[in-house]
Amino acid sequence: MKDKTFSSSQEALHDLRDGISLMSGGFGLCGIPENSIDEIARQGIRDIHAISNNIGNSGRGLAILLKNGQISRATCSYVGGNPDLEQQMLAGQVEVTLVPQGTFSERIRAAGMGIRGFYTPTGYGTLVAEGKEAKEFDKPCILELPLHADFAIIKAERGDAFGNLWFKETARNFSPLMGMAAKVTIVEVEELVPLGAIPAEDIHLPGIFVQRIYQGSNYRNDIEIPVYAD
Amino acid sequence: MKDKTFSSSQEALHDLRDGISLMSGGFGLCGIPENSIDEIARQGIRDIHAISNNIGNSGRGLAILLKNGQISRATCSYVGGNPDLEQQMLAGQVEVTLVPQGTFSERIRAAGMGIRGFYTPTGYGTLVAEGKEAKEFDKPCILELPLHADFAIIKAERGDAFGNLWFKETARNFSPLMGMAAKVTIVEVEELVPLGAIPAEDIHLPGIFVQRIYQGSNYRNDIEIPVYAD
Amino acid sequence: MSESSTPRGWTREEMADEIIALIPSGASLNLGIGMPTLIAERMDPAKSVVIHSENGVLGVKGRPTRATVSPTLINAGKETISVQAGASFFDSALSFGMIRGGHIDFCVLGGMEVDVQGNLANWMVPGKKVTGMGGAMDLVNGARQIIIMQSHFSRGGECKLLAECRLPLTGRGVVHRVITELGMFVPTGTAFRVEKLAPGITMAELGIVPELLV
Amino acid sequence: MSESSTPRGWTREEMADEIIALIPSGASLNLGIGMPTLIAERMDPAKSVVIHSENGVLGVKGRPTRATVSPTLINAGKETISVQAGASFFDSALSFGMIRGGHIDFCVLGGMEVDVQGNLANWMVPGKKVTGMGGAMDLVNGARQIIIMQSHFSRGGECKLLAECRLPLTGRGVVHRVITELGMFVPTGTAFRVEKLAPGITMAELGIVPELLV
Repeated sequence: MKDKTFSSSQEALHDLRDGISLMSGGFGLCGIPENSIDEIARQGIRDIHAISNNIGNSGRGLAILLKNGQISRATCSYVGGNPDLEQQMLAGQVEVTLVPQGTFSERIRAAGMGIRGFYTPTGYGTLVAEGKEAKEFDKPCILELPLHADFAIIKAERGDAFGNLWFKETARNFSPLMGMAAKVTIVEVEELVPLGAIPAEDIHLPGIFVQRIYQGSNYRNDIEIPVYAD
Repeated sequence: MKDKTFSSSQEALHDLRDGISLMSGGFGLCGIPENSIDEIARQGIRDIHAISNNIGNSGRGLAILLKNGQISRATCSYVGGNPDLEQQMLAGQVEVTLVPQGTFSERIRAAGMGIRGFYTPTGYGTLVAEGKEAKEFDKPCILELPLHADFAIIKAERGDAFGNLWFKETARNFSPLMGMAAKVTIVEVEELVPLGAIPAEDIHLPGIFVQRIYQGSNYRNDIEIPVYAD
Repeated sequence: MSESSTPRGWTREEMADEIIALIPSGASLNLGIGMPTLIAERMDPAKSVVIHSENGVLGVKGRPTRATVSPTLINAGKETISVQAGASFFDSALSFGMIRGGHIDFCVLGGMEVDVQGNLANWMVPGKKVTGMGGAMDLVNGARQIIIMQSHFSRGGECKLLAECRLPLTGRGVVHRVITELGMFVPTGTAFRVEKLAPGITMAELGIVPELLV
Repeated sequence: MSESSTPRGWTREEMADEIIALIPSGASLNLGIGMPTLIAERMDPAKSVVIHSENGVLGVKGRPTRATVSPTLINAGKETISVQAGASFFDSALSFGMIRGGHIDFCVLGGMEVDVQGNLANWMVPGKKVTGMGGAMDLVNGARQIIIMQSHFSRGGECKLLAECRLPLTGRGVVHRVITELGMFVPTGTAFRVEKLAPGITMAELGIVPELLV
């Protein structure tokens, strides 16, 4: 099978440029592609359309790029817990499109799966429905369109040279969907494993959707809100 | 977690009745719910609307119910290799609706996932598009609707008491999708395992979609077309 | 401490217990961010209620210990959690498919405003505060029963149970029940039916005009 | 054996090899039922072509041995197969999402009729034979390049490359290339461009009127 490994984040992200649309996996700080985000901060590319559930949180994750002024548009479902985004949105520095989280997930899946549009009851009768086609099924629904991107940066726990991926616990979230939806999907992994090391039934994202993969390093894996029973 | 185990196919399928819509997993004879099919043959319920990719093959699988005259309607994608179906269809004994296989899969998924309709280019400009709404995207598309069922019978390699399932190799096919789409999903397994025995990341169908599960027995696991390198 | 600031009615824990009493054994349950997560911590494990969190987990059990905590194991409120045996993890499309497809029996969400028609507002205050809807719009249109768990009065002292919501809506005609520290209420379309009042609370204290109460 | 029944042109194996030569290293490939499955068996593993079968597998390698055969490991033609290291299994919705979403580079299908507009018919003969479309309608609208691998003439001796298909269509304007035992052809919209003829075959033998050939 084709070997898609790159030796570093710098090599894997060599062709990013101003104005790209960029999906980034993770829920809050859980499962975010830390190395790729750091590399994009280093490159300093600008005018990014970021597509990510939270666009970072608590000053970390994609909020690093927000602070650098690298993001001009954001498509996300949740702004709470991300003061950088809320502030830049209210100041008009970042144009934010809020999408209900289930519609966000399904639009990304639709982009990857070649579905050209779908009807959902979510958002009917709210601001979200404005300007969208409505149609009556068992409930009134609105038509939602696929959400594509030029690049996706995602992180997996394990991956092989072909790009077959396995995600740990709730770190999966949007990442495999984004991996399907982008023209170029760039994966960083905690552990690069040999072909066949992930049981074939348990591959969460088949490598056919992945263009590049590299071994990540120095993961912080920050916990946003640690609560304990003891 | 709720215990959904039943002691036999007879108990798990106690409330089937004439006229039900019934999804049945499997591709050809691969991954079919053999015990549930045998039990339905024994019960002799009639006027079944069978929803299954092949409605059996080579006289086996759901073709057992065809031969018994228990199926009056069939929704499937492929008739080839199933002489019972082709014959009863041409004789007008079974009303067959042919659905392209990708649309078939996605309509079943849509039913389970609460998607009320979706646009696909598949079938545009063919007999499949007749009577359906069309709409222009990057390609002309047709609107397809979810495919629901009263009951689904599926087979998994392993399952636990809550109904979490794991499928082997290509035996997965339509089964987890049907498990999501039916009002009542009845699962038979090669091996009933304790809660937690399937790693939580590798559960192919979470038990929330499953209503009943039982330990199957005496599997034939017929190979339809054995070809060998040696 | 003046008498007016003495907390009246149920504590948050008591509100959580009132909701837990509504949920039958074997049910599935999604919990919103904030107060509703208390329910996960107070749920009796013997009850066989399976808790879903929309970031991709079924079988949430409450808090982890310092020994078992994992940075990749969180709920939708981004708090660390633990899970039961039989739990499963999945991606966000499947997670919201469970919701949209009607596989979640109960959802408990926080609210800013609820009205007699069962409309809910809980995601933005125009010009002031935008938290985003997160999964709330999907949950209110997907879960079979929507319970709103909120404080009875806003910080400004206004009752949050209204004739008609003023804030941008999260969903129309979606709320089945509202619980506040003062009681439990069901929107009927034209009024709130008072199902239960917290101990010592009178109808007069609700701050709802009498014609909106049945 | 009379001279007229002597097979002319390429064997099936040679047709498969002609197609294999078109497919670059690193590409993904879906193979239809019947003749196209020969391609899996003749593909050079060093070429890094990954073979998809729509029943839910990526990384098909050809036939299993009697020792490794598994009843749950088949291709879309229901033949037993084996897989490469790095193969993956998935459900039918994801499998067809790979197809519909444009992630499969090449698809080789059998055909009953192809016309100059790239229309394809391969799923039914009204009143006589219905095999069903299976995954063919999805494949022709999803895979990036569609190659039809078919016999040049029907059993009745009629050429299957036509000005206009007469059978019910599988897809409109979807075929990029047709290979038969006599040659390789590209529908241009108004004619077939002859890319290659099998050794010893002349244009006159194709059974296609000259105005449909360029």
